[in-house]
Amino acid sequence: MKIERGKLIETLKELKGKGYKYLVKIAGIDNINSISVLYFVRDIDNNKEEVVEVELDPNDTALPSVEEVYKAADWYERTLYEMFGIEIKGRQIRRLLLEKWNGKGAPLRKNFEWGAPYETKQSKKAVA
Amino acid sequence: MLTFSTSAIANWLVSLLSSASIVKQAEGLAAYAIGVAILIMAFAYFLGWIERKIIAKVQARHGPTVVGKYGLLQNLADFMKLLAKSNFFPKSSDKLLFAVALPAMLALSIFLILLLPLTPSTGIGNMANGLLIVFALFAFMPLLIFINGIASGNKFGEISAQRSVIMMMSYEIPMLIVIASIGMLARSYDLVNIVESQAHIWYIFLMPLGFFVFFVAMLAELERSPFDLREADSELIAGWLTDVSAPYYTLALFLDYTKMFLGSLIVVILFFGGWSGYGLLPVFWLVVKALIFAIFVMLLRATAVRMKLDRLLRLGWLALMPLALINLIVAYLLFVM
Amino acid sequence: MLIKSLAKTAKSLKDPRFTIDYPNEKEQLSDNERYMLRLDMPTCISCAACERVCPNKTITMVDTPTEKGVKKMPQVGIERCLFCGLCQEVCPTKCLTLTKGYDFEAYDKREFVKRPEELEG
Amino acid sequence: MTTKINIGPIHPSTHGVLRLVVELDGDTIVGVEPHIGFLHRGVEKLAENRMYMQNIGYMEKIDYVAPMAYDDAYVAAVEEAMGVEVKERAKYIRTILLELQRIASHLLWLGTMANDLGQFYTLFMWTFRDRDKILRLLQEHAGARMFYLNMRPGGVVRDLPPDFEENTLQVLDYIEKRITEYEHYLESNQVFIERTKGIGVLSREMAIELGATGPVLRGSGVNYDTRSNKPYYAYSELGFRPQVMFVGDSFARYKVRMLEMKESIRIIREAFKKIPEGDAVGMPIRLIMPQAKNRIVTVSRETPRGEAFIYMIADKERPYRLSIRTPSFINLSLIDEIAKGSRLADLFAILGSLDLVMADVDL
Repeated sequence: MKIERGKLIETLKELKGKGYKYLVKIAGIDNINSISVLYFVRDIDNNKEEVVEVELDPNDTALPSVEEVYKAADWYERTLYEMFGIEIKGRQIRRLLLEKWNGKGAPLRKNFEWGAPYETKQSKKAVA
Repeated sequence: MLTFSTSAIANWLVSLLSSASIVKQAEGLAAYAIGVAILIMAFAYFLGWIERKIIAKVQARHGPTVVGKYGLLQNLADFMKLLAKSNFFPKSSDKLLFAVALPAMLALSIFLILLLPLTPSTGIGNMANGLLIVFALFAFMPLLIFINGIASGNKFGEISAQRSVIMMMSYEIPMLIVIASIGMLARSYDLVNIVESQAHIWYIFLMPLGFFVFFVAMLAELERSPFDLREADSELIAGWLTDVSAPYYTLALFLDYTKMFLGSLIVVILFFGGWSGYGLLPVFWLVVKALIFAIFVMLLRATAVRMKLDRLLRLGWLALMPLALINLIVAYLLFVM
Repeated sequence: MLIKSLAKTAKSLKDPRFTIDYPNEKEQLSDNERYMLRLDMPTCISCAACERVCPNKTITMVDTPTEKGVKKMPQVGIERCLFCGLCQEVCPTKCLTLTKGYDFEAYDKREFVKRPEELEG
Repeated sequence: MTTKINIGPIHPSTHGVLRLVVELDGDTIVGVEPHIGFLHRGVEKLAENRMYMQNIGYMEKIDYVAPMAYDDAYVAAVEEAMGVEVKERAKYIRTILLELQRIASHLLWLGTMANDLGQFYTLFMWTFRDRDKILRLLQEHAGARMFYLNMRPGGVVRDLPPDFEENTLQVLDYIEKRITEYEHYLESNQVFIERTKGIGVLSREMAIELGATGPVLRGSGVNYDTRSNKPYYAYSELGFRPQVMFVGDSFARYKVRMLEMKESIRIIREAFKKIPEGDAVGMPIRLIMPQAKNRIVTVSRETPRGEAFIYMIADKERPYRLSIRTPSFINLSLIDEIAKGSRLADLFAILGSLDLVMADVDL
């Protein structure tokens, strides 16, 4: 199910009302021309699944936070933020996996540059 | 404060000793002290080895095998390794107290062993109030742990120190009540009298309840599982020993087994008839009984799941306390009246 | 109560040990174990299939003098090896195989980079 | 006044590199904030840069306690992308091996949980010994103790060894006896009951809301198991029943895993009765540079820790995008909710009952 960014919260709320109470995963995909974010939700009692897809422009990737609908979204949104550089509006967000990471860009985007190996104190010493 | 209290006690003891009759000559005292020191060292060393081997056997492992025959020298090798490391105190620690507390604890436990009568004729503790003095001094142990924990300036040490004091509140009073009932049965607080009054029947058969209470309290005092809350390795890393560096850690290990020796000696003297036994030297029987008790405690360590602090408090006040009182009353009604 | 568990602990004192005294005893291994690599140099046809399939880029083809002149043969950096066995499966002449030898050690990390000659035998 | 203490990243009972910042009010926990990422390897990114079969070794290392579960989940995704059917005998073999792996993983968990509760490694060593027997069986088949790499699209790398059935049934008898023994051993210990019952309660609603998976979800009374709800392999033929407890505390989670082990043993025995003859060997390595049939693939597999969910976009040579939802990751995010209000010592009982593997959390 593909929807507009603006209708995300509304749709998810509607789905949750229908019984899709369980959030399985939020996954981001870099399609080069666009970035899509997938919300996998599940109705545990009736064993049904639904996918909600939001397509975003790579340069304008702000998304509303769905934490108010699904509490489980918290950590997924944080990984989304640091892996895809997708800004989550409406909540304070902190890095989760790469807490002290001083690289540039979003690692899971296709245009991510690997760059030079990360320099540590030891490696600097070894060079000198 | 610490040095003050120990010196005050020392003065008090000296005044007591001067009235004691058995050991009069200083030379005899020194010889005795050396003998006991060797005994303590040997016991602590082999207890360490036995614990490693027994727990390994319970867990279907080998235990130490490489250094020495049956890994007998493994502990020595470990001690050497630990002693070879540098000693330092963390920045946030109170260096004086931190440096003093652990050696003081070791000194205290060795001193307590010296006070106990190992045979009918030896022991400095052959005095009218031996039992009370031993436990008065023993009560300093949790306090020293508290001092060490707070002085280490580590949060885990701090929590451990708090636990130490809370634990003391839970088990100390029931233990003292049991001691009172022992004094009542023997009609004396003299340790030699207590042992001799058990010549016909051991106190464990007269007061099984009292023994249970005393045993639980002793486990808590010795930091043995399931009451090793202060050192709780899966919770507090090493509790009050978290910031202790290697040479001090050897002290701590040595202290652990010295305390174990002390605890088993006390239990044997109070409940298992001390040195009484047939043939052989009296010390032999005492040590064998202590060893059996120590092995039992080790098996318990391999079995038990650690108790929680609030549960221990409840156990202390709602189970041990009434049991100790019942024990006192029953013992009075049955054996004294 | 705790007594029951304690009895179980005491009973387990007579259980046999399951650990082995390692350097003296060794494990029995089945034939399809995947440990140290072995190269049969005469049958190697220098196809570099192993180099391409290696997920960790552990295998590199290096010039090796043989009886028939200098040929490219796989050199393995054992310290990065996953022991996944893909090279073994992909090898067309079955000259690169994983053997049962699981105890290898070195003082220097560089000794773990095995030349084709070292892999043989 | 509250104090903050730092548990980890180096701590005896965080099972790896987990850092918890715990806010304490006296001895009561006010809040727990997990800091993760110490073991982050970027598996998803690595997978995008390697060919399909090269990835399989990396997938196993996501969860080093039950590597075959991820091995299987990834290969299943590749199979679906290629449109390959799993051979009938291979289905049974996979079921047997995966259930053996589950027992091995749960045994390791049982030991570490007792350890977290303050037992001195005894149960840990015992369960380790029993787990070793299972690893031995898997080693016989796959050729490695831990990282098997025995799944191939369409089947397994080689058929079971000739005496596998006999040995397995023997080991299962042994383990069944042992599990019952351990159950008595722990449950006759009053202190163990006190430390797990009523500790770290997760209600049914919260479990669903927060997305708990696996035994944690089932311990809270939700009857959801991928093996029965989206049956794969031979599970539906073997009459698999999910194990559910309704209380939601640490003890319920413990009990669910114990029951699961028994259920696994039953299933394996059943599978040996029904296993068909025939070919079970999957494709050899070099055929697998697939002609993608389905571009978008979703696969759910029940690993010992919970549901692993793989979303894959298949490209010609390598996955275009491989997104994995690991069970430990989401189970760890519950910790704040569960641990709030309990004592510091309970935190470790709760952590133990969640069965976390840090590599699984950080991916």
